[in-house]
Amino acid sequence: MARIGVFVCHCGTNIAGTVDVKYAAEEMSKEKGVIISRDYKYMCSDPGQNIIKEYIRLYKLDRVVVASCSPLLHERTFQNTVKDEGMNPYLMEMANIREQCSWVHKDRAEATLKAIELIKMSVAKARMNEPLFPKGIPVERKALVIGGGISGMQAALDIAMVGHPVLLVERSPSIGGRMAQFDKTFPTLDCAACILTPKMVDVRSNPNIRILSYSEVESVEGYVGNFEVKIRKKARSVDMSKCTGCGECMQKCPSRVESEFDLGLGKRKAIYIPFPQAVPNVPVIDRAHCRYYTQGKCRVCQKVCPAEAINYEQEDEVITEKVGAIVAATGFDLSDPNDYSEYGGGRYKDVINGLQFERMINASGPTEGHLKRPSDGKEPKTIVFIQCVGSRDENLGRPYCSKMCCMYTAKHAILTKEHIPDAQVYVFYIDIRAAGKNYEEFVRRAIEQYGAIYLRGRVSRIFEKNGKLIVRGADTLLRSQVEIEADMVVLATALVARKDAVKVAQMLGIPYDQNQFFTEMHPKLAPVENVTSGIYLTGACQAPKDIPDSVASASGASVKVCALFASEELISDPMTAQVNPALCSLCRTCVDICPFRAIIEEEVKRPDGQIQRQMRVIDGVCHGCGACVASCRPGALSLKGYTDQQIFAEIESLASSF
Amino acid sequence: MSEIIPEVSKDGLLDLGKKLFDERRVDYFLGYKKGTVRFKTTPLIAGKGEDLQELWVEDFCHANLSLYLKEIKGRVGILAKGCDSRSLVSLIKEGQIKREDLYIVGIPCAGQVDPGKAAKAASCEPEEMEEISRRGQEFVIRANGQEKILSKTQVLLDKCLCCQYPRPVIFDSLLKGDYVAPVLPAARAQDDLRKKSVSEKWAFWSGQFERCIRCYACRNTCPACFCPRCIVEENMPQWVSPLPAGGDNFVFHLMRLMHVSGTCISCGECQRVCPMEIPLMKLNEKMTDDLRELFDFVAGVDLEKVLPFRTYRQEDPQDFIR
Amino acid sequence: MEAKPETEKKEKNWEPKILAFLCRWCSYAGADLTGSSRISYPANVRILRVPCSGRVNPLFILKTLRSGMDGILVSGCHPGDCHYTAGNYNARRKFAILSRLLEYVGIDSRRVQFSWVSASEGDKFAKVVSAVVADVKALGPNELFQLPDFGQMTKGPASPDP
Amino acid sequence: MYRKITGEKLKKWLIGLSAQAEILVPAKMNGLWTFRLFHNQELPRNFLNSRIPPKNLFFEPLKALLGWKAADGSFQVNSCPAPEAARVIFGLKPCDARALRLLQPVFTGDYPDVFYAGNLSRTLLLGQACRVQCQGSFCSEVGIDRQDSLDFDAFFREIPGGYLVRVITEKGNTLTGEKEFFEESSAGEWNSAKEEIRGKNENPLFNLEKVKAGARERFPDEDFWMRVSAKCINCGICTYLCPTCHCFDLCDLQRPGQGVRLRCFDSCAFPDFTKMAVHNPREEKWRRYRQRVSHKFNFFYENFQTVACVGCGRCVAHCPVNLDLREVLLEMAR
Repeated sequence: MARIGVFVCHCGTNIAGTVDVKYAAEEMSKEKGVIISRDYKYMCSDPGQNIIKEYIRLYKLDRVVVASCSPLLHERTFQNTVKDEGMNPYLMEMANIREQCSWVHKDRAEATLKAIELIKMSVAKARMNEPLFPKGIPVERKALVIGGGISGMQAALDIAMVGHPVLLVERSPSIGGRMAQFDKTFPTLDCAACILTPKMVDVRSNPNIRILSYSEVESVEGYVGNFEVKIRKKARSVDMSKCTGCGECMQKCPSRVESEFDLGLGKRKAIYIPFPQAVPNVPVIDRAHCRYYTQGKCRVCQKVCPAEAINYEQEDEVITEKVGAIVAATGFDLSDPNDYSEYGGGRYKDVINGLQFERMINASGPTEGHLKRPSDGKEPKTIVFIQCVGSRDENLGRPYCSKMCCMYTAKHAILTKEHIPDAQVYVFYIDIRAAGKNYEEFVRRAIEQYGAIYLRGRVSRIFEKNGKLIVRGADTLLRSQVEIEADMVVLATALVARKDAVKVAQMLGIPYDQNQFFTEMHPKLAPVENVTSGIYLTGACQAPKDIPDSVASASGASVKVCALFASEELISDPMTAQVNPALCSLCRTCVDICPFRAIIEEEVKRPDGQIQRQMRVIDGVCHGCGACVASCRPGALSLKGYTDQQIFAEIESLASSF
Repeated sequence: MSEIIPEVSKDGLLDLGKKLFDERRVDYFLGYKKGTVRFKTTPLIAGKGEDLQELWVEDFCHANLSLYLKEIKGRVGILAKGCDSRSLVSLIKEGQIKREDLYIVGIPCAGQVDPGKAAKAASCEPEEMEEISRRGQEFVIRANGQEKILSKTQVLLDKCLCCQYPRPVIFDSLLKGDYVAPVLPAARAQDDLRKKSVSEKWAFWSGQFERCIRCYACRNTCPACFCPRCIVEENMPQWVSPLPAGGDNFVFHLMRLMHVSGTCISCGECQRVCPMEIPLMKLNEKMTDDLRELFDFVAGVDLEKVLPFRTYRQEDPQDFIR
Repeated sequence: MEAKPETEKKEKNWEPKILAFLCRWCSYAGADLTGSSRISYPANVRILRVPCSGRVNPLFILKTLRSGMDGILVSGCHPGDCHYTAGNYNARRKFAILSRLLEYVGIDSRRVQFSWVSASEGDKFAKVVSAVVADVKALGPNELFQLPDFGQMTKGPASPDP
Repeated sequence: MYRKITGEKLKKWLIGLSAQAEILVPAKMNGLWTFRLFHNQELPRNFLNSRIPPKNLFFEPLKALLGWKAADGSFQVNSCPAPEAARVIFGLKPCDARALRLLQPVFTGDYPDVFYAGNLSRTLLLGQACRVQCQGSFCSEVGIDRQDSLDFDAFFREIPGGYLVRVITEKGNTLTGEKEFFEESSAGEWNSAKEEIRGKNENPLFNLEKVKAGARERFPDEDFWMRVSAKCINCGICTYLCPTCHCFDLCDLQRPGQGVRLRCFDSCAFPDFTKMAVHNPREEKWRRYRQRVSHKFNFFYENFQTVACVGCGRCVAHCPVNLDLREVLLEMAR
């Protein structure tokens, strides 16, 4: 039988002004299991807390009910009070007779009756309370960063700086990501490579970071602090330990292939590095195009390699790593320009997208920085930029703004004028969104200093006529039709989620939105966290983000990882769900319903030696929402602190009085 | 590519069953055999080929044999009508059985006869009926030496009148025959109770639940009830009292309904077996219609679609919420 | 001898008994805000704190009705605001079905109500409670699930013909 | 002693009796035959039997046994009074009447049950002979004469236009003695009105003595019980429709200061029926099925020298999976 002490607070006149606290305390002393019941002016004050402590000692209380203000305010206070006396803090219950009683009712009799019943509910619940103990789960202090773009690199560097080992997995042969493809960056116009390359070198030289390039994460099992990931290291056909990066092989390779990095504007060899500053500076053989692999002979690269690093027999290798946290920095793709048949749908060579423009204008790009029409190599004099191609388009089911296009189009306008001073630049826009530090000023410069002509309106059609592109659109400010004879058209295509974003999201347990961008735990207050504990988000995999935003979110995610790694154990809230396997039907509803992937199925050996499948809730991962418990039909799950018994006790205490 | 259906003739059924045992593809075979009382079959649970001798597939294959999969573990060959196959789909989705452990033989069903209903339509006692036979689109009932012609709607189980899945949704082979629904779905009788006032509904159901004797046959015969121990019998904590009193019976039936919601395929076994003849299917049908209307969910027709209470859509209806 | 039948007591000054299940993050905090804003509402409601509306098993509602409560309110975070991301969405599905079933078996849907109240909607909480109390008052006592009258039960055999 | 009465007069007689007693007669409610208060309606001819056995009118499915009150430090228990009000049930069948007699020693033995005894003594049992064999029944095999019985106060046999009555007890004699309604009849007339049961079994299904012996012998044969119970679905239909099953559970309902103790039916078919703190001796289905059959044909016979089955056939007719007790008995008798 429980020994309950009830402590009714006056809160000055806040409660006592409306509730007859003395009467309430007296009434409570008649309740089953209540050993002592008394009132006091300020229960939360030191003397008030001392009364509770003294009574616990004096009456050997094993449950305490404090009737005062909202538990959201003082639950922690009184938990600590009873803890000081050696009582488990979860044996303390509160009754909210201020915010939810004395402050909202005027009639003294009604308020007193309600207060008594609220306290009765808490007493009934307290009787059912059991001591709860926080559990520690071990944390493997090693992080996995998926994606070697600017965001992933920043995250890896930040985590490594604190001293934790990091695995940086990149799908392509080199880290660097989208930023490596850019020429200059807005709004400062400093060269992307100049600021990116040192970072890549930092990553490479950091002893805590292990780069797994040309690799992909295949599966993720486990939970926060204890993930087991399988990573496929794709066969490079080049021995990384031997290759010196001299580049001889690439020079001699006879196969020329369209370069993915240059988006089809230039060529590369079948053995290649995507770009000169690649990290690691070790080439990869593209087996689909290599003569040795396709025709069985050639072996030129092997012959010329002074380090004997070419290994045609190399195979994919799958490695298993244990990590405590995972940062997803998988980036974005560009929408397909062929979405718009009215813009040629890919038929006109001189209609390119913004990233192709970047490559073209980049000094190390396919045209060595010269703007040339892809069709005939001539220098374009009239260039039309069209913004919002594929963004803000309900018809395509893509209502969102890609955020960067306004800025990079302004940058392109400026760069065009710097390269070809007598060129004329037109920009079709819907709205200019330049809400960033020095962004608006940058756009103004493009217009005012560089003379780019901004036309507010949509382009309805592009067609070819006499070797020129006729751009027909509306200028909605002048309310007139415009037709421009252009040499080249640049489409600011939308930033979209990676094609395989859903697959990655499902593997990692990340929810995704209707645009397949990853959803953060809370859009404002937990922007880099994810519902699955131990998995963090950064960069453009969440939504279109520019470089500063990506870097900032990467550092944010890193702090979260480091906070998790701050101790060897993760101390979990004890109010978690638990399974009674004897009642479980293994229907797995809980697994589907749990937003945190906290419930797993495992095999256990019974005393009779038989293997039995059963469900288990992982304490550190469970957030204690109880959705699984409410969905468990046989009642095999219970939520500590909010068990069915406790809730029933509260309901029944009302049924018997009221 | 046209679908190749492995068909089996009625004579071939026995051989198929034996073959399944011989080839060790199944540990059990679930079928029907002739019943010991008129107008009934009884489940046949065969553990070896020889047990199959009495296998019988005619009218009166009422039972939804999938209910035995709660108990019988291992690989099972099973006869399934269209509706029964939907139960199998539900059970697979609920993780209770594995598709690869089943060998499903679909059987044609032109609607199952409800002898009690037929007797009422023929205004006689069930004991007085000597024969129920099909004649074209109608039925002939012989009772007390007289013959009466009844329509399908007067004789078949209510659930069969709105059958939309006469052909099993999953199977390994099909028994030769016509897989057509007995009556067009449009012939489905509307439940007038739905149009009545709340107090009339209460009057109706309190009268019905008052009679419930809590034999739990509705639950035990239900393939969708598969918990190792039902919370109805739980007493720590007690969800509902075991007393056969009106209010508690009410709670019991609503609990049962909430628990089978999404799994229940309206096989109608609960109503068929109810010794007090409580029209339980009215509730199931209402719930089934609500699930379809609210969540676009139909139980037991799709192995892929997530069960309705394991998922949500942001745009789910919420007009009932303040 | 025996206490008077309950119905007699109820006719005079009957006040409905209402139990509210509030999620601790939004609606419970909202109810606290009602208090700190000193907005008053009828005293008929008793509050039971749950971590999330998703914790509210639909069977709790049946249990509460059977326990003789006249009305029930379940309140959680607005869609999209759930602290646990989806608890309210999961709950909403179950309640949608339960609500319709209850109506079908003759329990007026005004007796079991649902609301979304955020932590900043102290005024809304007061309005919701007032509305629920008014609705249940209009419906009258929960005769449907009355606890057995002990006095009557012990008197003698029940008539076979009710 | 034999009497006879016309249908019209029987109705009038019952109307007269309803001034002094509660009259229950067969009537259909929600499509099911049951015994209901007599509302002066025509009495059904060819009535077969009620779905729920009339046992429930003597041993109720839900019954308050006592109530208690605790107010201001005092504690008071109120036992429920034994039922006394006079009652007449017309239309009872020989099988169900036999069942009521079978249960008498159970409820009036070492621990007398005032409610059962009271219900029995306050009720005038008026039987009605069967004319049709009920679905699934095997009454004659367990020694019941469908056209004659001594388990009533008076036994009625339908004849064209009315009934012949065999008066059995003194109470029956007094009540049927009113010349205004009843005429005298004779044993000869009674015997000649005996008719063939429609749909009856041509030959006895089994020999009861062999069944009893088989029940003892088969008890340890686990394979047998597993086999015969394989299709059982653990519902309580057979026990709750049985005129002789009498297992019950006790349940207290409490509120502050008061409470009531109730008795409700329970079923040995339910897995939890024998659940104890750490052990359930009848966890497996076959044990429960064995228990039910053995109780009726073995243990009850040991205790009370009669089998606890009257062959009414309800369990056979209404078993959801047609698990036929007759087949099991037949096999036991082999």
